[in-house]
Amino acid sequence: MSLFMAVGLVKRFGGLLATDHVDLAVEQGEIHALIGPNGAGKSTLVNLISGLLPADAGRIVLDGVDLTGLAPHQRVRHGLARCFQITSVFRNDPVRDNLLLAVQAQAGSSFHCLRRREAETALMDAALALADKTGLAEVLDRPAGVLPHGMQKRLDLALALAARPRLLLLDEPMAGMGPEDSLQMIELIGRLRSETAILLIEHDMDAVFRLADRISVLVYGRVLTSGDAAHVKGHAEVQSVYLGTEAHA
Amino acid sequence: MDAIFVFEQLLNGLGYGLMLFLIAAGLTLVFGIMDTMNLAHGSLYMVGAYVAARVHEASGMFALAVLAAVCVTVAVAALLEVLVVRRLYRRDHLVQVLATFGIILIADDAVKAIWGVAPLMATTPAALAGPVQLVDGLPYPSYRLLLIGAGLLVALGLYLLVNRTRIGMLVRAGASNRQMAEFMGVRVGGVFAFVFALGAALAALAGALMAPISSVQIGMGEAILIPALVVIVIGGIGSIRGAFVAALLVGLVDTAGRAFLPPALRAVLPPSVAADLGPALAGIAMYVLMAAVLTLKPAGLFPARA
Amino acid sequence: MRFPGFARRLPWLVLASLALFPLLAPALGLEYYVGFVRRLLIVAIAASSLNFILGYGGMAALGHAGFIGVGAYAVVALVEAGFSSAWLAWGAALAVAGVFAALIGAVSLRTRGVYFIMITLAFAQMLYYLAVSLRTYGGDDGYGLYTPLRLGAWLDGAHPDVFYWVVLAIAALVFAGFSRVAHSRYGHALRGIRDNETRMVALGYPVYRLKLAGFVAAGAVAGLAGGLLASHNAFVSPSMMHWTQSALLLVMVMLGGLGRRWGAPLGVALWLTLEEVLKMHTDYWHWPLGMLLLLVVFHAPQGLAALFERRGGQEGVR
Amino acid sequence: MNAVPLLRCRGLEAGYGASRVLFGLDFDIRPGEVVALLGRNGMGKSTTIKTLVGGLRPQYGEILFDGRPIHAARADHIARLGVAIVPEGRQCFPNLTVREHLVAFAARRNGAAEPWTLARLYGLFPRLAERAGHMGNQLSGGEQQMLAIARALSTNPRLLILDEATEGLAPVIRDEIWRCLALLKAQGQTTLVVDKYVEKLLPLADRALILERGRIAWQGSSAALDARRELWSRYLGV
Amino acid sequence: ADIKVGIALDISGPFSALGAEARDGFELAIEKLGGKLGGQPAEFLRTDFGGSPEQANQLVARYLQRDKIDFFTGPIGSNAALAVGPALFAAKVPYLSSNPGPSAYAGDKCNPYFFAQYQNDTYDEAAGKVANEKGYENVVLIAPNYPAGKDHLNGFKRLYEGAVKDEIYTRLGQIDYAAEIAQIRAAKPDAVFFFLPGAMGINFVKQFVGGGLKDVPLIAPGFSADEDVIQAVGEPMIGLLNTAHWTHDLPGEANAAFVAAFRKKYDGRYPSVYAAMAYDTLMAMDAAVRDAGGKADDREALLKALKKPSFKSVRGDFAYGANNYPVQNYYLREVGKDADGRLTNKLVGTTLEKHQDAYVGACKM
Ligand SMILES: Nc1ncnc2c1ncn2[C@@H]1O[C@H](COP(=O)(O)OP(=O)(O)OP(=O)(O)O)[C@@H](O)[C@H]1O
Ligand SMILES: Nc1ncnc2c1ncn2[C@@H]1O[C@H](COP(=O)(O)OP(=O)(O)OP(=O)(O)O)[C@@H](O)[C@H]1O
Ligand SMILES: [Mg+2]
Ligand SMILES: [Mg+2]
Repeated sequence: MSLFMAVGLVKRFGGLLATDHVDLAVEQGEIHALIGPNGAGKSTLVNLISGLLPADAGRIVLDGVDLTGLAPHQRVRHGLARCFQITSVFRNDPVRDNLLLAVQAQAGSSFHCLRRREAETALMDAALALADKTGLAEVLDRPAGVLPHGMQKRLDLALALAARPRLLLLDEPMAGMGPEDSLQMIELIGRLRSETAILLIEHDMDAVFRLADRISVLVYGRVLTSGDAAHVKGHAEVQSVYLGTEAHA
Repeated sequence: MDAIFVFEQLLNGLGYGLMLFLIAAGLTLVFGIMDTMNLAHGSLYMVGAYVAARVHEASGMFALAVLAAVCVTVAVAALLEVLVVRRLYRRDHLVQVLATFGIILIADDAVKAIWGVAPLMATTPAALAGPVQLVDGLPYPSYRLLLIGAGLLVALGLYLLVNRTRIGMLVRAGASNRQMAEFMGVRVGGVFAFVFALGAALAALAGALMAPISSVQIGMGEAILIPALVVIVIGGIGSIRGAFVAALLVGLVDTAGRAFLPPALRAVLPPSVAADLGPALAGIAMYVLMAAVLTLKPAGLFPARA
Repeated sequence: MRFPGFARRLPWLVLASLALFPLLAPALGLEYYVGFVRRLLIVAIAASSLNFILGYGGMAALGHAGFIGVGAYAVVALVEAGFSSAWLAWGAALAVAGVFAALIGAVSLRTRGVYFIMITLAFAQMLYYLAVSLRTYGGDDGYGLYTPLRLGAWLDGAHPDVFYWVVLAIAALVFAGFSRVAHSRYGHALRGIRDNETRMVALGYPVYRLKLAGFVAAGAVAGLAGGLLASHNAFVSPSMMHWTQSALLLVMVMLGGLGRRWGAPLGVALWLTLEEVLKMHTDYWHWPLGMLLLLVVFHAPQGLAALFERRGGQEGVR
Repeated sequence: MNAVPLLRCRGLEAGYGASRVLFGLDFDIRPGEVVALLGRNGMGKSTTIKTLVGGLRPQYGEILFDGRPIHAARADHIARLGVAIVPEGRQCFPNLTVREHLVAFAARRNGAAEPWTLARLYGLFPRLAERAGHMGNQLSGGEQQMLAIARALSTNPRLLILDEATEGLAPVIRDEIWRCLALLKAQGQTTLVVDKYVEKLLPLADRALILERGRIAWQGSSAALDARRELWSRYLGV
Repeated sequence: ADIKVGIALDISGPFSALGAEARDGFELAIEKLGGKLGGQPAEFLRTDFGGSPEQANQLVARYLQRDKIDFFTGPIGSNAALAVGPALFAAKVPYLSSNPGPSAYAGDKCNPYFFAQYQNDTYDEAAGKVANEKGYENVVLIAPNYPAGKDHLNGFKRLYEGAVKDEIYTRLGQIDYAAEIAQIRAAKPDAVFFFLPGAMGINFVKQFVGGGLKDVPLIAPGFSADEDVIQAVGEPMIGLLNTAHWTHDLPGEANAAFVAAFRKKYDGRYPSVYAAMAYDTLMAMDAAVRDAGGKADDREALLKALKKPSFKSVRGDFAYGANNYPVQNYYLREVGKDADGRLTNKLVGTTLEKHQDAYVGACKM
């Protein structure tokens, strides 16, 4: 059985069928890319999986546990973490506090209200470890909002990693990055393969073809085809609706 | 309870609703569209009512009184805009609450100093003083018909202005992302000043028109502020259509609560309980309605910014 | 501040001078101000609770006076039923207001922003009109507590100002408690929600429950303040839960400085003192207060506490 | 090609608060020209653009548009002179419909033979026509990007400035954008472009500027840059 | 030391109009008394408390603890009176109400230190009698939904002998009365009795007349038809019947002098009950201090003197009942125009003679 399965997911916005009975499976240790034209419903799908949007129909199963009825934060508890298409960090707080907040979410209850958090060394250690892993150790004291864009994206990823996800949802992690930062990000994501399965949305075909084990193409809310890079590149319809000249790149 | 009575109460509900809309109109514009929480809207309403009452008394001409109220209030508002409000557009709602609460305090004292604390006389224009027979056995205050007409006109005008004209689009653009609007060539400062003045004019119009059927006194602005805000919030902030529907809804629910709830309760409950419960429930009908709507639709009936 | 040691000792200094005040007051001819400071402390308790949810949690509640009123009427209900223990009454005030806050919060916290402001206002207005029409407790005329509540044991009658010290102790506890919580896991989570709620959800926080917990705590503490206020005034009336009272509380908190440790007490002290002084000298005592608000908005937008606290000493204000 | 530059920057310095980001930029954009503004992340491209359109007041230096100084002018004034921008991060208006985005700011000012009308914009991005009634915040990321481009075009600008306008767009749409820019160039549209797809941009551009830590590290014709790959790896991280 | 009088003024807040009337009455009296009480130098402390009972409480604490007052008076609202009473009584400071006469202080909570001008419901009792005399066989009653509103309607019903067709309770602070007016129209009563203080009354009367019910007579207690309301509503007030224990055209030397002085000082304006009572309150203090031998600290003597007022009241003769509430006459007034065409209340006749309130029985004093 697959690590993750979405079965028959449906989402309507008024008259618009944004997600049209989508079935999707992600295997253990796999980087699964999701591509498709703008407005095909990729971000919507991620929102449905992470629970930020309620689905109209369908089921979501992670590791044999049915997450369908659960609230977003409960899904995180079950190992489903995500990043945002638009970087979403705590802009006024230093990177350290950002990481602490993320770590704290997983470390037991957040209703503790008498012990000073500064005194909790375990939290701090976990935050520092996370910073090391994502290359943020040098900027721990800088407010997140003034970091260069690439760093912010990395912080966004670090926040998601704090949940020790089994499936990580990445919505355009390369957005707004120059070639250099993109390369670093690709490398970082590649390293994560050993820890977690990843569902990756990206319009940067370089990144997709380099990272993805399997690619699904979403068009008008439905999965058009699924397969490896060669299959997708060679698929005529994918070429015409999405890849254009990139197919030959 | 006969049909005429029910019909009359229905009409009363609609009339009250339109009255509320008239009062809320300027607030919808400034708060809903420009996203600026102006508690001092009530103060502008008060200034409008005072000026109208005074001019009407001195000149005997109601139209002149309304005109003067609008002009004076717009002038006051312009001053207010330049001195204070202009610097509030970019701040968050709470800061706007704080500053405009300060303006209320100042305005109330200023009105007290100018006109004294005693309520002012505001008479109904002679031509509209009496009732008209709508149908047989149903006299209806002709002045209220004027209010209903004004409410409808203002609703229509606002709807067209905000949703159908370019200036409406520019205001909305400027309110949601000021800098981008400026990048698109919008003189946001000017547009906002214009809209604020328009809001003030609507407040003054409402004040002047309401004066003959209500009490012109200090604090009248605060008294209408809450119902006006309730209307806007039920409708969904930023939606003229929402405010209009909500105003009618509040008017109907409130009137129905007052007219039909006490007798209905008397029919089913012991008299002593009914006598206590009926008016109490009717009194909070508006708030119950709001809580219910927001529970089901947390962003109002017609959420403008989803 | 340049003297960190001084900054650390400041709360104790303030506490000590407040504790000594009733003993010194007669000599200085300031007896009346003992009562005044007592009221100030009670209002500061309520304001601190609002500061907690608004400043740290970003929940702009415009119905806080409602909880104060619930607390006060809980005391009235117990007195009417024949109880006379102050601790019981105040405990009830805390608990009943907490229950109301749980019910109201459970509904209100589904909304955000201005909708939240307005729905909390709506509930407070319902409570207000309920109190106005409650005949048993005097309705609009209010309810007088003709015999003071008993503190029990040796406390009663030990000194005319025992009640003052009790209030001071409670205020100090509440104040220290909120400061403490602000630095705990819970306090950090609350601030995270204020700054970026969606992200907090995606991090796995039970955001709704966290907010509700804060709202209930704040409501309960406001209720406690209401209970104390009932004892202080020996009188309870619906006017204490009128919406303008909620607005005033908000104004005082913002005047002092949102989300700042000293914000609430500073704002309360300044506002009430000014009110007291201005009223003595002129009938037109509202407009200077109005001007003060404008001044703060434009020249001290972080509130007064920000002017005193050392830079960066803020506890995360947006 | 006309000798009078449409835009002229001299000694331009700008920054945020106390921190200076741009140091003495000198460059011209002549009418009809397409200029590529290149550089790694954080080198000051967006800051330059923000300063040009009046979103940031320069600390020193002057900017002339069509011979008139605009460095002290307000953003809306500059926009009405005919400068349109597709900003970083799209910045669509959440409370305007797609259609309203395209008619609210529309103007005809560059005297082009074939001005951008609503119909033509919908022709360029059929997706927007399908979503005409949606609010700005009810669009997918890519749709918002299309809308931002179309919105800028709707003003028929004399100078069009694109900051990462192909960001988040599907490859086919990116191709479409490049085709469209080429078309515009053929019609004489003056354009300043920031984009990370340098290979696609250079064939289109007449000239290129490379920013390095807020200074112009290199400028010259795009053909010259195309030939000097060492500049690419040194300044662009490619 | 000077005799100190603490006056709580309602200059802002919900009762500001009435508070201003009372202030004018106080000022006139202070002027008349030359700043003295019973010939002794006196200090009159005046502070606005904004109509809030909590603030009144504060103010009284300050008057008692800091200023150590000898007399207290001033607030307009019953709620303020009830809020400040206990502290004053405990401090043995006579509280001469210049307006409210709450039933609690008339009955089981009566206190030797409290002196009233009238009991709240006596106006309504008089109005009920008027309705009988006018031959109204059925009436509709309307009041705001709070206990005081109910008290007033009960007061009316106490002496009224006809049928009550409907009792309508409205929201406190209501603006629109169309629904209630429709109900009244449907009920077709002989008359309508309303107790709607302040803005509510103004709104109601304006809308009532505008709604075509001009021919249905309105009866009200004097509070709902005093100068403030008359001047705010204007013509629609004409013919409105109301009851009070004083009117400005009540015969009597003291009253004539007061009204003349008041009109002279305040550009021709007629005094309202609130102004008259405020004036009378200070006159009562003046007489009491004189009768007590020029001293205010002998509270026993002072109370005795207060209880047997020796001054000429503007309302004519009266005496205090066992509960310190007056036994006095109540008059019917009708709104009309005076010789100069100014709208005002005119005395019609005496409705109740030497009337005592209904609560005195519960007072054990
Ligand atoms: N609002 C701001 N306040 C302070 N510093 C800023 C701000 N915006 C940008 N900066 C800083 O200015 C420098 C230049 O940023 P700019 O956005 O102009 O770079 P860019 O070349 O457009 O990079 P990118 O490719 O990431 O968009 C960066 O170091 C950045 O951190
Ligand atoms: N809140 C909403 N209300 C109405 N329609 C919406 C809403 N959110 C998204 N849509 C529509 O649903 C469709 C799918 O949007 P989605 O954001 O999932 O696309 P996407 O595949 O992520 O595209 P992109 O690659 O451009 O980001 C779009 O056509 C969009 O207009
Ligand atoms: Mg997307
Ligand atoms: Mg940039």
